[in-house]
Amino acid sequence: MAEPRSKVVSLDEAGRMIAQHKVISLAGSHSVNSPMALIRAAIRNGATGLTIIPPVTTAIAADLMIAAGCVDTFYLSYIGFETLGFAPGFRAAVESGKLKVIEGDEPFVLLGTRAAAGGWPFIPVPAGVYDGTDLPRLNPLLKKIKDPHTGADCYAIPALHADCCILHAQECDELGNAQFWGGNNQEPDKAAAAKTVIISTERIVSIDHTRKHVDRVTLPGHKVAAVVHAPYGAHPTASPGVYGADEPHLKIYFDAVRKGETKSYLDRFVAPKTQAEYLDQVGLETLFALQENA
Amino acid sequence: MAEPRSKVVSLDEAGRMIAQHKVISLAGSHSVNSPMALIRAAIRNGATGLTIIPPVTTAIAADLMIAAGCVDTFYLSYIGFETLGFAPGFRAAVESGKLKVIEGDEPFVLLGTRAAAGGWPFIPVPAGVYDGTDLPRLNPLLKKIKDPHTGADCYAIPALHADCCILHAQECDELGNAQFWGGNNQEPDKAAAAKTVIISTERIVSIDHTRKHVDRVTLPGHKVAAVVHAPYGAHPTASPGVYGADEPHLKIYFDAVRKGETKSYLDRFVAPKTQAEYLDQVGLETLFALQENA
Amino acid sequence: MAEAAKSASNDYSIPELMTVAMARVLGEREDGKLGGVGAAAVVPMAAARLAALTTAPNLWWFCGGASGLNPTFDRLPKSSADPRAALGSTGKKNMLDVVDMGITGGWDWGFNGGLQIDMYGNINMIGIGTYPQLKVRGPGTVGTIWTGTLRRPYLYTMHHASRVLVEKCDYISGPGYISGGTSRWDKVQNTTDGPQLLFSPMAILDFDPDSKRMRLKSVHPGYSADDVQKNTGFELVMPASVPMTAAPTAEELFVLRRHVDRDGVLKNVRATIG
Amino acid sequence: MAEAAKSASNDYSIPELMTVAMARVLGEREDGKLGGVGAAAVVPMAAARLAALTTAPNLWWFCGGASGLNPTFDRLPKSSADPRAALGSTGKKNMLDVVDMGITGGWDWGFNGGLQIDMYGNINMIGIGTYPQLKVRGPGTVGTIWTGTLRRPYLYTMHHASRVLVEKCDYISGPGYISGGTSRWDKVQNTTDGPQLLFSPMAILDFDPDSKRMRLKSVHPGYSADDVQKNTGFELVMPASVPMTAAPTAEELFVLRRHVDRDGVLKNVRATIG
Repeated sequence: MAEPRSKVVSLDEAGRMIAQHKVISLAGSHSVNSPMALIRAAIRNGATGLTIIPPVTTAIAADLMIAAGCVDTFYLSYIGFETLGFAPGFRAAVESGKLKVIEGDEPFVLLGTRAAAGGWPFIPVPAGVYDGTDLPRLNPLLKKIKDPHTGADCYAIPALHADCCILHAQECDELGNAQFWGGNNQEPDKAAAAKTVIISTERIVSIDHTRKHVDRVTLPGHKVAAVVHAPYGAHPTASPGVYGADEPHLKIYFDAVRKGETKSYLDRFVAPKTQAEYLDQVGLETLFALQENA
Repeated sequence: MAEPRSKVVSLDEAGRMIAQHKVISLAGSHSVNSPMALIRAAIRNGATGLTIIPPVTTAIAADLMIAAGCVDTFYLSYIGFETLGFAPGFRAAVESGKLKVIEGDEPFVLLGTRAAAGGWPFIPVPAGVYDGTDLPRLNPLLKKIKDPHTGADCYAIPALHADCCILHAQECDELGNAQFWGGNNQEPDKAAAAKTVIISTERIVSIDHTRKHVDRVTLPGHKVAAVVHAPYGAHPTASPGVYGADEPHLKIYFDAVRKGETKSYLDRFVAPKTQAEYLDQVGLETLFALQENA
Repeated sequence: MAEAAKSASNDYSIPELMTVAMARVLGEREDGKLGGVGAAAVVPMAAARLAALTTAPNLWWFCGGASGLNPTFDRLPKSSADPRAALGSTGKKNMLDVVDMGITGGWDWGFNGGLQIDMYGNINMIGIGTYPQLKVRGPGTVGTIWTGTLRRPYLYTMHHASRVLVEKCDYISGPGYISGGTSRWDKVQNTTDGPQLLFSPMAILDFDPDSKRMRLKSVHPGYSADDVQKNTGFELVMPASVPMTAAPTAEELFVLRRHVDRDGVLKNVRATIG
Repeated sequence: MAEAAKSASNDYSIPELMTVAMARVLGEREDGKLGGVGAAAVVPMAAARLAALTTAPNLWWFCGGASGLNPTFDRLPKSSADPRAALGSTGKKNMLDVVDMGITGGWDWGFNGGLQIDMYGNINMIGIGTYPQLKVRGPGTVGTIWTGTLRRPYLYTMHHASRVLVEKCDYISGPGYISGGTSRWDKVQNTTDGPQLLFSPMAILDFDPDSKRMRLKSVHPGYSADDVQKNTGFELVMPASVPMTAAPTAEELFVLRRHVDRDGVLKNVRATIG
């Protein structure tokens, strides 16, 4: 009797897979649970000309790809470093005219993803949600239509499909059945809205472990193309229940990009080919200390 | 320091509240987790002229209300007693012209509920989903429109709003924070699509218990108007993890209604004013035995 | 009129034979693919579980109602909505996920039945007679619409009779080949293949590649091609020779009764002829 | 140019004062109601937690980012997205729930800030300058649009300066009173009330009932009405007399520092003037 096929691949192989796609989506929130190891692997493997569909709030995950010059088009809801300030890579790229921004927001990005996940061409929202703001003027994808049942005006938010969705899980088995701890559950729709899904995980668990903890399985693996074992794979963002965000590291990134020294950051932290080499750069003592803030 | 206000009311009071509404929605599936105690209380309190928005599959929950003469209009996806056969109350009411049926199906009822939950006037689905079937012809609420972004044909499924949603929980605290075990998670959208929510529960738990098991809380209580303590409140349907469906009882119901003896069933099982009196009618030995099939 | 379908052997019941036949097809065609069974679908549910244990170790299967993916029960519940049908799952799908996958074409395979099934594999769950005051009010179409969007729909019925297998459905709630030939693809999503097979208590049927009319593929032991035609409400496409459906092997029955259906539920599922 | 906002007393910091002021308002106006704070919102997050412990025991509050309802942390995280911000919650809301409630008008109250806030309480998170190559590219509008749909929006800023409090926003991403008077209700859902108050490091402001122009309501200890006007980019409506914002009581500070912010995060939150 044949055993189920494993989907586990190396980080480098996953980076090659991601770099072959053009429209990339990701989940996580702010500085929590971003698929940073996968992002670094994609940059190393020459990802270029990307369109990024981020979660409704993002920070270094998208900003690093922008600062590294991989991104042409960005679906914006919110990008920022909270107390540190504005996202430096994003801001420089927009202000110098290098990045095309789709002026979205929380409902635009979230419902566009939901529409794609559902196979719906768009989602209509009452006109009163957007009238009174400049968003319809700045975002031509918000089209005014009429509700065929009542005649009322509404705006159609189009489906936002991705080629490849990249996610970081706390636990995942070799078939791609994944658990995301914490956060606000954008992962399932992001995965459903993409043609293929690639997951990095703190821990690869047995299928029996998945069955035992099925109530915590966020995403069944049938659509997952690859699983990568990447301990600390969300670093420098937080991995809920495993480690907290590395605020000093975020500041190192922030300062480097703001001062135009992106290359030195990339050389030091993105160039290492394996997750182990990256973690050596960060330092194990630092990493272990972050566990106290999980 | 004031304590949070309890929402716990008697079963009879909940029945009066439900009977004041016209459009009632409910969740559960087939013969699992139907809010039967609340339904019996609503019938006793003179609920009449109701429109019912059921889950995508239902059995005795909707059929009893129809057989008791409470229902004018029914949003249909599926109603049946699986191995026993067609729903006898529903079938008789339709075949005699007494019940108006909106010829829906799984996507119509589920997405109509999702649209109402989201505040969206409708959800568009690609025309290819319904073309080739008789549903658009039989259901005028499925309106053909064009996707404003691509010009493609689609059908608009209108939002299905309810006045009152009734649900049966396995655990719920006095603020209405509820856990539904098992099933396919139609409860949150049903609740969000209704103006008010009434919950019966196997067990009323402390708020500390809710905090401890927050990962299992399906529905936060902020929209819940009333909580009723109703042990075996899903009987004769199953309460996942607590007891199985009472198949012999379902057959008693099925046979009674099919033979035109609905009144004798109502007198015996719906007339008892308290849940304790109802459970006496059923018999504690029967009830305890059902725990083995949970 | 209707009588219980009789097995040709004391070794197995007709629902057991159907289960094994379905499981073999899942192994041949669907290993590694994702599909599901609806509610009130005890035979396909048993077949998917058996296939996962034997012929299709990479099968992804969804047990509707209870909502588990790849459950590992060994006591077959009578209904897939029974919470015990989700035992040992590797995940679950909410109802919204199910509908999403229906609309996006995410399901590779699935089983559907109907009040009526016609010669082109169309399904009717709406009713019989003139709408709205139907002579026979069907239970509602629930997810039968997905025969139009899932890639390879499989049909089944537990009642092989002329009133079920009709020339033309009174209403279509699940599209098969519509009016035959290429007519399906004028209407439904053209990435899908249309009904593959029909499993009944008497036979396995498929569809003629060009006309898309229903064709006899194999007859279960104890019945003849003529028996099948007599209990079918339209003329079947008849191959020159019709083989017998292979009876379940001892090994298949062993796994089925030890690891899928320890309580013998499939011995008592109602299957009728006529 | 910008300098740290200075507390008039060594007993409390300006962010602590703002927290207490917000918590009092939640107690007076929102007990029993449902609302939320976004991410990057440490002061409103502390205020909601403090209110739930003191003035508003029936408050329902959502901690955005971490997604917990009614969390019971006692070590205030620096970000509401920090998973520890969900500690001891009674439930959670997925991002889709949040958007659903935004569109349906399910939120009673909420806090929002902006890159610019104008004299009619409109918010700009888009940027400053000519689109698309903005002089200052804002972080994006995220959920500021909900100031149009939630019933009672509260505004806050940690930077009281003429560049933040502007006569007219370069772009509107969150609608306040639009161009004043009744103009809001020509555009947005008419079941909502528009911005209630603005909390800043210098003052609490409200809106004139008719013109809907921003009005000074109280000045924090250590600052004068004139100081506030000098650091505001438009002419404020000035009542005949402007009271002092009541300083936090010893009891409020005790609960805040023992049960909300044991690590003293609010002592180091950046609040600036000018």
